[in-house]
Amino acid sequence: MSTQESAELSRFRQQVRDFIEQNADEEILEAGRKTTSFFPPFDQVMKWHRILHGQGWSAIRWPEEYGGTGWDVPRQLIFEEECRRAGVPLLLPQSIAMVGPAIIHYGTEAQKKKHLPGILAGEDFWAQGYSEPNAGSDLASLKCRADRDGDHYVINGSKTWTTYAHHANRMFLLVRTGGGAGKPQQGISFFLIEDLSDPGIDIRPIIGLDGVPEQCDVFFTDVRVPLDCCLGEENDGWSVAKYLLEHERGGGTSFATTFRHELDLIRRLAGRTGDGFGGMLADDPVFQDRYIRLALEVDTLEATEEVFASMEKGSPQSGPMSSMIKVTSMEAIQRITELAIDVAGSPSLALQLAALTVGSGVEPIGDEDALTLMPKYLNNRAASIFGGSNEIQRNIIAKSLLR
Amino acid sequence: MSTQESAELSRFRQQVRDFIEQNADEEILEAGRKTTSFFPPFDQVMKWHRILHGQGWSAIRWPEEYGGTGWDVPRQLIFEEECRRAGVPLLLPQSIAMVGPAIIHYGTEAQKKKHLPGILAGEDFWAQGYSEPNAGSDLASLKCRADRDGDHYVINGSKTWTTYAHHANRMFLLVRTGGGAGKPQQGISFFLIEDLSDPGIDIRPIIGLDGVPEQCDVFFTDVRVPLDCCLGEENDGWSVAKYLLEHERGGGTSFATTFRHELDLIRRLAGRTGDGFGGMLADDPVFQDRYIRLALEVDTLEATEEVFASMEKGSPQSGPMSSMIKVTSMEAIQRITELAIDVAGSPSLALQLAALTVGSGVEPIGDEDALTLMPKYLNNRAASIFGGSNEIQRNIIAKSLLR
Amino acid sequence: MSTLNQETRSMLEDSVNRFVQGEYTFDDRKHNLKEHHGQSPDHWHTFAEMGWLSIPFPEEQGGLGGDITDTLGVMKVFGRGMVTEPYLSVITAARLLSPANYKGEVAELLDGILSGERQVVFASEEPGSRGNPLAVALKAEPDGTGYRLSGEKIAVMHSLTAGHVLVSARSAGGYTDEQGIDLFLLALDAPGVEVTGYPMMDGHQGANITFNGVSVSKTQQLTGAGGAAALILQASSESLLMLASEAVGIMETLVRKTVAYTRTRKQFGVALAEFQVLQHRMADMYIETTSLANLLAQTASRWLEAEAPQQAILASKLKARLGPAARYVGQQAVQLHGGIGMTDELDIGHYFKRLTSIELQLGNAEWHRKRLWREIAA
Amino acid sequence: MSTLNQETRSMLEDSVNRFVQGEYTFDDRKHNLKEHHGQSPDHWHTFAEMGWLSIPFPEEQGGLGGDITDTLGVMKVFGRGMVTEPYLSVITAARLLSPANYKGEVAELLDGILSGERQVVFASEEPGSRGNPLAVALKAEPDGTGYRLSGEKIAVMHSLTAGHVLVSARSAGGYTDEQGIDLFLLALDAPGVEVTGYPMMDGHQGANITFNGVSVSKTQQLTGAGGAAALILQASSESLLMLASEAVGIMETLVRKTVAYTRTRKQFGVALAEFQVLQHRMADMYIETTSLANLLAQTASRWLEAEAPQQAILASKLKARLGPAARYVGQQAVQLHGGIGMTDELDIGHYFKRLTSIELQLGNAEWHRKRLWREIAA
Repeated sequence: MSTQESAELSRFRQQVRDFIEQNADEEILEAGRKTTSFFPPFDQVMKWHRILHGQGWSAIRWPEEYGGTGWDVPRQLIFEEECRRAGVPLLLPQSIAMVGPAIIHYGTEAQKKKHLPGILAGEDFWAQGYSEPNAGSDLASLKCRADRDGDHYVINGSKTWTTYAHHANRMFLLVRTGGGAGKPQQGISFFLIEDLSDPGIDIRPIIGLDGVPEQCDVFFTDVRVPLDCCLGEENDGWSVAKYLLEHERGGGTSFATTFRHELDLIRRLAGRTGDGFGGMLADDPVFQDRYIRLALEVDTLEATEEVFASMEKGSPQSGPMSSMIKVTSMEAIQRITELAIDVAGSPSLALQLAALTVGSGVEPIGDEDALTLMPKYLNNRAASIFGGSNEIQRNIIAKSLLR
Repeated sequence: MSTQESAELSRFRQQVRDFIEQNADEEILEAGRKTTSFFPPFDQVMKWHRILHGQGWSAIRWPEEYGGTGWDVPRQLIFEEECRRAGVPLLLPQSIAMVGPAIIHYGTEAQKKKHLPGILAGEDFWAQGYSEPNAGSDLASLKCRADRDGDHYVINGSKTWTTYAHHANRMFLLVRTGGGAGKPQQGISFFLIEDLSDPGIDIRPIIGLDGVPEQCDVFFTDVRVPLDCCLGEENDGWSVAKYLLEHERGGGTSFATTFRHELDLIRRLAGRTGDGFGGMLADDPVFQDRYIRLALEVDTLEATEEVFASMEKGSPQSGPMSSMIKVTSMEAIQRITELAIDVAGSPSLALQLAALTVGSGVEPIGDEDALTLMPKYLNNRAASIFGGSNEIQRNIIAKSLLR
Repeated sequence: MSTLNQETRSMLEDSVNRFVQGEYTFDDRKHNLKEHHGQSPDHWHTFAEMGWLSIPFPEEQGGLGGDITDTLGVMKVFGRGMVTEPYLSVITAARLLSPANYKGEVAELLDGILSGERQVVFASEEPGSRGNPLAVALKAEPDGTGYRLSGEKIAVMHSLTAGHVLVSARSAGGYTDEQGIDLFLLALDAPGVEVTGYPMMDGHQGANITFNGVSVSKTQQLTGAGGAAALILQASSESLLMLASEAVGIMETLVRKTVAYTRTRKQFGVALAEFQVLQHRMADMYIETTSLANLLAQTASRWLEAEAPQQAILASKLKARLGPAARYVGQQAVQLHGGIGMTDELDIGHYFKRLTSIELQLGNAEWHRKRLWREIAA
Repeated sequence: MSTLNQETRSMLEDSVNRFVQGEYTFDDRKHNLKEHHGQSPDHWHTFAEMGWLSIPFPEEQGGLGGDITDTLGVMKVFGRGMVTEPYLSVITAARLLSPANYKGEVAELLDGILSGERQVVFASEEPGSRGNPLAVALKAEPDGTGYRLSGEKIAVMHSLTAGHVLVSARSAGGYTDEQGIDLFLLALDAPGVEVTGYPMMDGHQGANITFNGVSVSKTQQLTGAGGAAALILQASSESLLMLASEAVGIMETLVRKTVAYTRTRKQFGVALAEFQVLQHRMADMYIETTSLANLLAQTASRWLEAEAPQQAILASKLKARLGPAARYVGQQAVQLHGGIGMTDELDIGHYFKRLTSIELQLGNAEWHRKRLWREIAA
């Protein structure tokens, strides 16, 4: 559903398209095709990050003064549409879309100078340390703590579900710095850790349902960090985390654009897949009905993203709508991946870790488009768990309705 | 899905079929066609009840000594299948399937002698008084009370959602007879009221979503009833109610047989209804898929009914499975009525109370098969509310799982 | 984006709000249904006086100079009040008379409509046509000076108080073909026109209309021969757009009322609102309602830039998304109210019935999904 | 009803239970996957020794004289243990060799199967055939003394340890025709047979097998020319029946484990089991599981009286109902376990993956619903 685009925007679109075509090499495109989660293969996505940085395009939503593009919303969307169209991987959100904006908003000049250039350039990758083994969606109950010792903090405890920590050189995390009294959210600080190679830090990858490590457990034993690693006020990390969360939901990538790409892929595959009675699945009205249902969910999600983008953050409506975006987008992608495996059928059951590895040169068994579908289905079961489970989001919505 | 039937059962089936054909007159068949809820039009269903009684077939699940047929389960099912096939109304459950079995199980000889013949013959109709204005699915919190005064009780309070009370001459109800201490279920008695024409009893029909009165509010003001109106022990009415409930679920009519009939009707209608593109809805694979989904739910329900029928009542499995039958059957019929209005489309929006009245002679607007579909859809919204809402049933199942 | 300025729109919406809150309470509505079949002449007079009937018509024809998206605020508030007056029917039909056909008798009729003295409705649906406005079987056979119309229209809304009807008929082409459809304007009491009226379960008035070889002249034909498809699609798209706004008004009301009810009603000694299962049910009611509202907002903002075929797609998307949303919200509002939600006495059941009616009118979600697939596959 | 007496069935089920609990713990399974691709020769030896391989074969052929429904207890317990050995594959394929074909080489092979020394599997599925066992495109072209086979089979289960394969091929008739299908028995190392094996995401072994003009003689043909449809449908129906029982075993396990987990795991200071939303989720897991179990029980009780086409319908009903049940229970088990349910370390995710695999094998629910409509519409 596209309406007329102004000549100026069309020129911009062409410029983006040309740049991608000239700069995204086969390895990067292969990584795009073999992306099976919200997080593309690490080496290739960082390589692409650095290429975009060369053009000044690595932070499309940052203010210009910090090295961002300064693009308006239509340009941001066009950029992402073209990225999806070309099939390049989307940049990892942890550095650019999460900790970066938080540093811009809460950081001291020194912190900004120290951290932003590496994020922008794709030299650093930041892991996110929120969840703990006994605090899943319940962040406020975290136990990892930092005690002051002279001009340092000493961190002890652990974090889990830390995406790509095994690839990261830096990490932002929530730690308990205050006493036990008051609300459990109080006394939490937001730390920036500069060096994950400290011997007190032990990073252990967790193998997921899809057979590959994406998340990690991270253990801290007497890890010393300087006092100025604290972003925002000590004991006020909860505010930083909340800011970051809302920023992430509203200002992040459009889910709708990404999901539409998945639907296209499924439709293509259905056009090549037999229905068991001599016809093709794409000609089956039952498939068509499911496809349109999901396409409509994606269109609706896009409308909600638009409404949310123009909404004042922190208003009474923005809270529940942010939760609603989480619920509807994650349920949409889960249902899309269900349609995908239903279309692919039994051929999607083959476990093909080698063929899925970028640069392995191993040919997939069966249709190449079907290669990623089962890993996506399995990986996306987490979509309704991580980042505040869908149950938590519905609690939040109900709470705001009943207020 | 029918397997081979023995010659003996086939003869029985033929006998039932012949009897119905010879005895169900046009008025009764019209009532069958114009049944839009679990409760057929009153006058005609009671007429049919009396005709069946003449043959000794009014109580197919009662023991022979009390005037029942003594049929085994296959014969009971065949009888019901043939009734559905012929389209005669199913007998009202309140007398035959609810209070009757309770009197047989808990009644004194005097109570049996006094009440069973009228129930059997269809001379009496018993209304059920359980719910109260502030105790929906929460029966134990009822407030209608009876105080002893010499050799009588004096009843004060009210009941609601009392089906067909405006047609009834008798009523069974739960009243509070004991003190306030202990569990709220304690101190409740099960009363049999012989005469609803008492001036202290005020019956007010409630118009439902479908525009007709089916339920009633019943108010009691200083209504005097003799002490022997109590079924079972005083203050132990909860046991009677529980017995009755389980009896009703397990021993009642097979939902599957009834629902299959509704699906047949929808399929016939779809075969005559255009799809807006020049074809017929019955040829649309999307319709077919929905139809088969529901047919499968009905088959599965039938399997569950079979398993439940052979299960020892009161066993650890029978409780949750009884709740499961309530949930799955009510959700199945709700989804069936949804398919029905989707097939019928906008013609089902006409309000046709006169055409729906048996014997009115008013012709329906549009397809006759479509006449009842919207009333059924609306009426069946209550299926997940009454008799212990589906939420309550899921609570019960969860409780038994977590025990 | 809309044509009227924000101030005018706000003023209009305020005036509708005052009307619904002041003169269209649930009891008023009951009375109106009993005494006037839900179509009180007094109310209609108010509609004209307040300018609501003039919103989407050119100023040179006595209108306010707005467009169809400017009526969405009215429809939303009408949803809250469950207004049964023929606003949508008359507006979308009258739009077909303006501006291209504004001359002679048509101009006179349109003037009468804007002043509230006359009404016109559009008869489009036929048995088995579902939501397809191009599935026209009603025959227009040329005879000498004009045509003879034969066939049946069903689910014609609000013809009770209308003097004229616009009717689609086929003079050429196969069933569902775009070419060969005509649109005729005729009096409802013309010879051979047989109207069977009936109340609908949502309080609105419907009718089936049979045309028994009705003679119409070429002057009653609104477009060139066989070329009415564009106008017909316009009426269908605009009706769907307005219906969606009414639905949003109803659904927002049901969410609000259900939340309020569960806070006061107790079961097992606890307010219903304390039960997490019901909380999540209400969260989902909110999600469905807000999803439709957001899609409607986006659709409205794109409406005026879109060509007719594009509007048809936008309208189908709205209706396809409306179906499951309306069904879920309506059903859950009843479920969470329990028995009382099943009664005629409480407003909840009436909102539910109106939503159900909206769902099924002009093609249900399933049908519109089929239409959408055909569009993207084409 | 089953052929074996209740006592024998109980004994068998007890022995399987002991095996799974004693020798097939989650750690044992991991080891078996790593060392033996999930198909340990020792385990297979046990299967033979305990008589499990002999259950549904006539006594005169060395079997226990049971029927396919007598294997359902074994399959259910195998579900609980997520057993990856080729039991289902070998049993259903071997049933095609017995009793009609029990002579000569076939008899020798069947003897070897019952004693656990040899294995045979059935290659039926082709690209795009979904669950339709009659959608056979693999060609059997007559040549002099026999046939030449050309084409591809996919998702062939457990050929890794098998010496022989039964393959369906078409010598006449159109795609999906019942007539014209043949069934050939051949060695997996026959010239022109090309096997591409792979592990599957559920730990089982699969393979695609290409036949490059493979020569087979008429003695390798299991039925009269073109008349193998009945046998092929039998293998398909029996496989579906056994799969359903395995699924029930898995689903019951997931309900039990999820209930147990939610009682101990706390969030916001409260056990997960205290949250009503999760309680209802578990109630629905119970309902889905019990529904399938009841349908399976009824199906099994009607199985032996049913003719082959009737069995195909019963099997399709089971698989069509299995789909949504397995998906719901598997997904919710993961969801209620939260992050830990997403890990390779915990058994929950592996049960989920096996259920997903069962769902997609031999035609998914959607396909079987289509098949059922064709049956009732015919």
